[in-house]
Amino acid sequence: MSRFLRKHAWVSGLAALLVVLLIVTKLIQPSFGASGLESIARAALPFAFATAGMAVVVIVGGIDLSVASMMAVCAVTAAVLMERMAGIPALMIVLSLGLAMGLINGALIVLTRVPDIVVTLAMLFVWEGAALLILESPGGATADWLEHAIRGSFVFDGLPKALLVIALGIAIIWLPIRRTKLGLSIYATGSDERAAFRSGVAVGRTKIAAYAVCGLFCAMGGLSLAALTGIGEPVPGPYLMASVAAVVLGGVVLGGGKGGLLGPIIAVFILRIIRTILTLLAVDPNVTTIIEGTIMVAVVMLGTAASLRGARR
Amino acid sequence: MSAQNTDTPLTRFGRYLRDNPIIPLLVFLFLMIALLEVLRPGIVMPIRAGRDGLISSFWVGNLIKFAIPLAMLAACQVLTMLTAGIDLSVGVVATVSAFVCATLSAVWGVAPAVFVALAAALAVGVVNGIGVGLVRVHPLIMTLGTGLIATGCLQVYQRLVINAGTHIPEFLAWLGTGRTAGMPNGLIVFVPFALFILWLMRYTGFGRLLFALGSNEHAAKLSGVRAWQVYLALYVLSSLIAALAGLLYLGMIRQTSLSLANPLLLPSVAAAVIGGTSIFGGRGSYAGAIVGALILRVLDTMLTLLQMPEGARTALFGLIILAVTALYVRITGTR
Amino acid sequence: MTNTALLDASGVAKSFGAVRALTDARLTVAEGEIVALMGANGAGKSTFVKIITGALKPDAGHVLIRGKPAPVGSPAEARRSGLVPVYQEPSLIPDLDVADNLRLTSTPSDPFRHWVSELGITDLALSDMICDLPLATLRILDLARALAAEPDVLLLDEMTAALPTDLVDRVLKTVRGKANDGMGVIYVSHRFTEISDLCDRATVLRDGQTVGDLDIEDGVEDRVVELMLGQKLDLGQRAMARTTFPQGQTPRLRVRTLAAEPKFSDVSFDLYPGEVLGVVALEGQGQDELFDVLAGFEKPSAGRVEVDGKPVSFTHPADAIAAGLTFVPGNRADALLSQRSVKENIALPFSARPANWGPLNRRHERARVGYAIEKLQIDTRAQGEVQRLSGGNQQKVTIGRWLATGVETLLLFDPTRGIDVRTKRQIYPLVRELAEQGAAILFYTSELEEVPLACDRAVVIFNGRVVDVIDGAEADEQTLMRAAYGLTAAEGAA
Amino acid sequence: AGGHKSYTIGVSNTVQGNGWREQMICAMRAQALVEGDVNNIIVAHRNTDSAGQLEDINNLIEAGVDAIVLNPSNPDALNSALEQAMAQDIVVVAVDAGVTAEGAYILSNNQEEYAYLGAKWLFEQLGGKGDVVYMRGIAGVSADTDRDNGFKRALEEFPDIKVVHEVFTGWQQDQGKQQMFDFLATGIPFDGVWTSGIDNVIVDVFTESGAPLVPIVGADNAGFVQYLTEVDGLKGAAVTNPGSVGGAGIALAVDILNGEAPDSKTVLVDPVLWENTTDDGVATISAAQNPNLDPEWPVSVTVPGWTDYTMEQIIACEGPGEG
Ligand SMILES: Nc1ncnc2c1ncn2[C@@H]1O[C@H](COP(=O)(O)OP(=O)(O)OP(=O)(O)O)[C@@H](O)[C@H]1O
Ligand SMILES: Nc1ncnc2c1ncn2[C@@H]1O[C@H](COP(=O)(O)OP(=O)(O)OP(=O)(O)O)[C@@H](O)[C@H]1O
Ligand SMILES: [Mg+2]
Ligand SMILES: [Mg+2]
Repeated sequence: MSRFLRKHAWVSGLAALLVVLLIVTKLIQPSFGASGLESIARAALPFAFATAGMAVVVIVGGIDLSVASMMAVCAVTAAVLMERMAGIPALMIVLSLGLAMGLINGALIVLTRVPDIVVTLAMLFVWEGAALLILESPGGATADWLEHAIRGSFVFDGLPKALLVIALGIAIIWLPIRRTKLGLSIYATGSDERAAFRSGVAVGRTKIAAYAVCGLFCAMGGLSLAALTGIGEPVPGPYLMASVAAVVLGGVVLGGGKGGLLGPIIAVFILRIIRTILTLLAVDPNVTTIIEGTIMVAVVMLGTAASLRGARR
Repeated sequence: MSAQNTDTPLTRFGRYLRDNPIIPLLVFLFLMIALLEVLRPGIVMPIRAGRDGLISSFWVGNLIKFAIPLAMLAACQVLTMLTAGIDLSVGVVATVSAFVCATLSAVWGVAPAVFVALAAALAVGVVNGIGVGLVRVHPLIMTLGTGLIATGCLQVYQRLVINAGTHIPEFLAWLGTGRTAGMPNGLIVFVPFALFILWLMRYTGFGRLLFALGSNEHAAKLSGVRAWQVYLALYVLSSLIAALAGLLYLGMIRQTSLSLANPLLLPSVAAAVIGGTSIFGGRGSYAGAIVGALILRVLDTMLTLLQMPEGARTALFGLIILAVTALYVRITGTR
Repeated sequence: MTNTALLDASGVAKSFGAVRALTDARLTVAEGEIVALMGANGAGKSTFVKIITGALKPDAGHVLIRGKPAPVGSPAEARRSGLVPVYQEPSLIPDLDVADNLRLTSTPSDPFRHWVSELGITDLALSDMICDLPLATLRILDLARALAAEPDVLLLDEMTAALPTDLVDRVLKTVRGKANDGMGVIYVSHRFTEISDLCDRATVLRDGQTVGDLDIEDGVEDRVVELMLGQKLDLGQRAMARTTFPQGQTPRLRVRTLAAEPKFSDVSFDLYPGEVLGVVALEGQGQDELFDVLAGFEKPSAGRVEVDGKPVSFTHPADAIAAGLTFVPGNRADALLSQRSVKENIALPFSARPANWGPLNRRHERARVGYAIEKLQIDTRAQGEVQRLSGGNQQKVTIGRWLATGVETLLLFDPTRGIDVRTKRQIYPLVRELAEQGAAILFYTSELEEVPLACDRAVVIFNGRVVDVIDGAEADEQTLMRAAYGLTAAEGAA
Repeated sequence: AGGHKSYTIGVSNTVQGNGWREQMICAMRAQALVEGDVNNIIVAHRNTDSAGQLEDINNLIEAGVDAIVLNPSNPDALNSALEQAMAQDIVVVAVDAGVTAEGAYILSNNQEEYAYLGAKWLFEQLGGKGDVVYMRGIAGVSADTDRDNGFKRALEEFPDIKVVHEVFTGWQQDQGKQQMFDFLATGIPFDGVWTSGIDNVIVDVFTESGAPLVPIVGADNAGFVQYLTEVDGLKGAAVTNPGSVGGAGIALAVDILNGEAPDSKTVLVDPVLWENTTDDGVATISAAQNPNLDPEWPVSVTVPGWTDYTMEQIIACEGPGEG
């Protein structure tokens, strides 16, 4: 048990923080309940998928600056397609599009040997441009069932469908990978690329796969944007910096090899709920920016300090 | 030992390029300028320009003028990246210093305004340095956080000075918009600045330590380096450079805005990495970053002048950046 | 033994830019044969091993397995062809636990566990994270993993360099046993004792070329060294001139009841200027932590350290350096700026303090660095980046740094790890020379036979305590070995 | 009417750090302060997309506001949250741009008209014939699309006008300035410039490079309006696009809460054009000018007939329950 806690200290700490924040919210606004949870879960939807994608590439030792742009491409594609054809095939097309974009990112990184950050910085513009070419201005429409899939609660109040979508989406993709050799290779490559190569890992293919998974998550993020707004917007939202922040907050080490997806997802919820609290408190929005920045830095500072003390082995 | 003279001239040339990575970058730059001249004859050398005769705006001068603030912010990225860090607060710091300077100049006069602008930057730098050096927060998060905090502070501050008016100090306007012999006056600041950075990186103990920390912090510690001192100095320096760039930019644009220099952030990172600086630390070149900044600016011009849908323009921008770096990596064999 | 060559590599060439690491390397191994691959630092041994096992692509050459061309395009392919290496650096993934590292290479865990305990590691759990394990254990795990893969040919690159004596014996015994079962072994090492104990044949590389192939028999050492170096070398200067110490003198370093629980609990000794004090200990007796404490990396939990009679306490290695204590760590990866030049690596301490952040004194730097390079004969062909030097030359750079800076008290932790004979023979006199110039030197080595060559006295650490102090004159290997195993202590107690 | 009610009003806005939006927010606060019935204003004001605005609106609903005044990022994207708000009897007023949610009130600047008015003036100024530069805002953003429609409408009426350069400034001063320098450098001649609000830096480009000035259309930003009176040889027009429409939105929301809802759900505030080529025009501009104002702020700080605050109050930028 203590071993478990030590190994998962960071994630457990985050989960505890989340619970505390939920209680604080309830104290500030006694009427906060199922609908509040539901709206937080819905708000977290695109962030969660962007963060999951980012986390996977950070674990493999890279970074993907093009997540927000890929989400925009997928959102507009979904909106354009669903206006014209049945929802399910459109959904499939969007998911494969995300996968394909991720594959392209990964392949370019491996083939050109240009560092990840440069390739994805360039692809940020390429995908952003692609989104504008697909849809010049906001428009299109999404299937109704897609909107309903993320609205309301599942079975009982207090279990938002959006939360379920996040859990399922990530579990279906990540858990199988995590269990196979690919997952192991992803961690190995991120931890020490040379040692991984010498252990027989196909380093290049592993990286490409990780970026493809990231693309797939971005497709889900784009779909959730389309589902939330009912249209497609070709301008990338603020998901890049937010996902990097959540990934680091969630205990995934930039540089690779460490961490999982649970921590970052909890971090996403923490960041969302902080915004809710600040709105409920009617804090001046300029001050809100200051507080958000401070909290982000403070949490990481505290965590770093705590883990430094813990690491005195 | 092993014979060197059996190499073919081609491999020797390849090695020469690898040891002087700035050369292929310069070649790219000139190729792009040549392409621009082909696309828009007369733009580079204004032999005939305008319906009303010769326009004094000399394109090369403008190119350099707009590249200067970008190249200065790229210096922040190069220096921090040497230590495997990054400074994402520079755009905001530049904006803050410009905004504070312009608004306070109208109230208190120029000298105090410049002083306060630099002090604000100093504060951000100290916080960054403490966070990264002492508390060991990842620089990306730390500077992202302080950038957010500084933005919030700027917003709060601007509510206090809505009716204060603005004043752009004359010497900044002169530096930012004036020309001497066709070249922008900003070079008067920039040339010494660039020489200082190049000298700092190559010929000082501090520069050595930046490379050392980025290569292997443990080894530096072993040699008696107290890393936090270096980080503190580094992030303070980075913020001060950003503030300086912000002041220059204020003189150039002659207009305050709450997001004046923020759009320069991503390009400053791009300029540094195009110039051959590794975000993983231990390798970097400021000369490369300067050429990187020029390349980005030429690219801007090229795309502005091409008539095509905005989407295609944006996508092309990304593709060209990728192609340039990929070719560069191929030629020099570095990454 | 049959005559089928299990592995036959020939004509192998490889250049890194201007550096020609291999020009014409050859090697054969038959079933059940143990072949030593020998050569001076930088001769190309590791490069050859990497090429055979697919970690590097050769510019030219063939690898035949049982007479047929073998696919060895990548480490995974080589593994499938029956070639399993243990590289000089641990090739385990630091952020995964042991079990996951096994899964990654599809290594069955039962034979792995068998080999781990056979090799003398008893306290290993499969859930241990690799990054928490000491270097010596990692070497053993690497070997156990390779053995569990049931290779046809096992390639060991300086496998024993970082191992303490007791583990080395286990390794040699195990490898011999496997060879008797028919496995072919390629064994890279700089230690002649191991090679004459273990190997059947030696293939010698010089400047990237195979220059000889000799059967191991009495007196072959001289011949090998001659081939390796292309010249004769005077071996076996055993006894050194010894200085005697004025008893009343203040010790440079006085350590009293020093402890860093739970690693070591009671260490006391005096180190005088002009003295080389050996530290004799088996793996994991607390010597790593002792050096860390003295170098300012860790805080002691109890005890006292005095430098020149004044009590000191360190919060950072910089404090230790200010007090004149400089440290060469055992793991060279910890000490090197791998992407930077030899010069920058050696000159690093010059700019450590803020007072020296200004302009470099380049003349002074060039002189000092040049002095260190020359003293240690560092092969600087690939000096642009230290990571391109061969392992032995990298090791020399870590020592050269303090040679250039000047030393008062030098803490040397296994400085001859992976260094070839010639350089070793240069390092002992160098250490003595430094001592004669007034330096005080604390010298831990994993090779016991080095102790009498370099040290005036030796403290023996067992189970975290100093159990004995042995005078250099009486320190033959036998005595040292018994002491290291705690035998003298037991006798003393009895 | 009532006078002793106590409303809480929520505000949602998705662009931060732009003078126009800052003025809008200040106008909202000032108007809320002078409305006696409002005792609290919650402002959600940040840079985000439609999904982020949905989050903010949902948070405002959670906070139990009586009315939501928003500057929508997109007319169609917010329906889910807005419908939920109206289902809970929260009054919804969209300012600056419209929303399509059934039952929401819209009080917006007419962006299409804004572009049409300025473009028409420019083309007339050129005598119906010539080459112009068209400097837009951000690609893919609703306001830019609306303005483009207006510009195109004017263009159709003047077949001899040709657009020689079309570019997106991203509503960034520095970007616009660099682009104009580039246009001058190409040597391709043009006779007029239409800008989407990045205006005074364009004038600077001409004066700094010594190029002869051409007619320029901008917005009523303090800096540009000042240039219209000061810069020698500058012929230009400012089209009003008051950020204070936000204040009007608050006033409308309070009226509705007090049971004084207007008949029509949509109120369009039509822009006015101030030009400096006639004496009347110069007089209007001089009256409107305010050199002390932040140069990015529109000079039209009030919307006559709607807002009640004073200049001091909007500049103080403080709402009830704040500060
Ligand atoms: N990546 C590289 N780039 C450049 N030079 C290299 C590289 N790797 C090895 N070399 C050079 O190749 C030569 C042979 O190196 P190698 O590591 O094979 O030597 P070695 O025989 O293993 O030496 P040691 O006994 O010191 O381990 C050395 O001169 C080394 O500097
Ligand atoms: N997969 C790889 N791709 C590119 N370069 C590699 C690869 N593997 C090893 N190298 C390079 O080969 C060089 C030598 O490798 P390594 O660090 O293993 O030294 P080594 O020669 O084995 O050391 P030693 O001499 O101690 O045995 C290094 O510069 C390393 O960067
Ligand atoms: Mg070797
Ligand atoms: Mg080697």
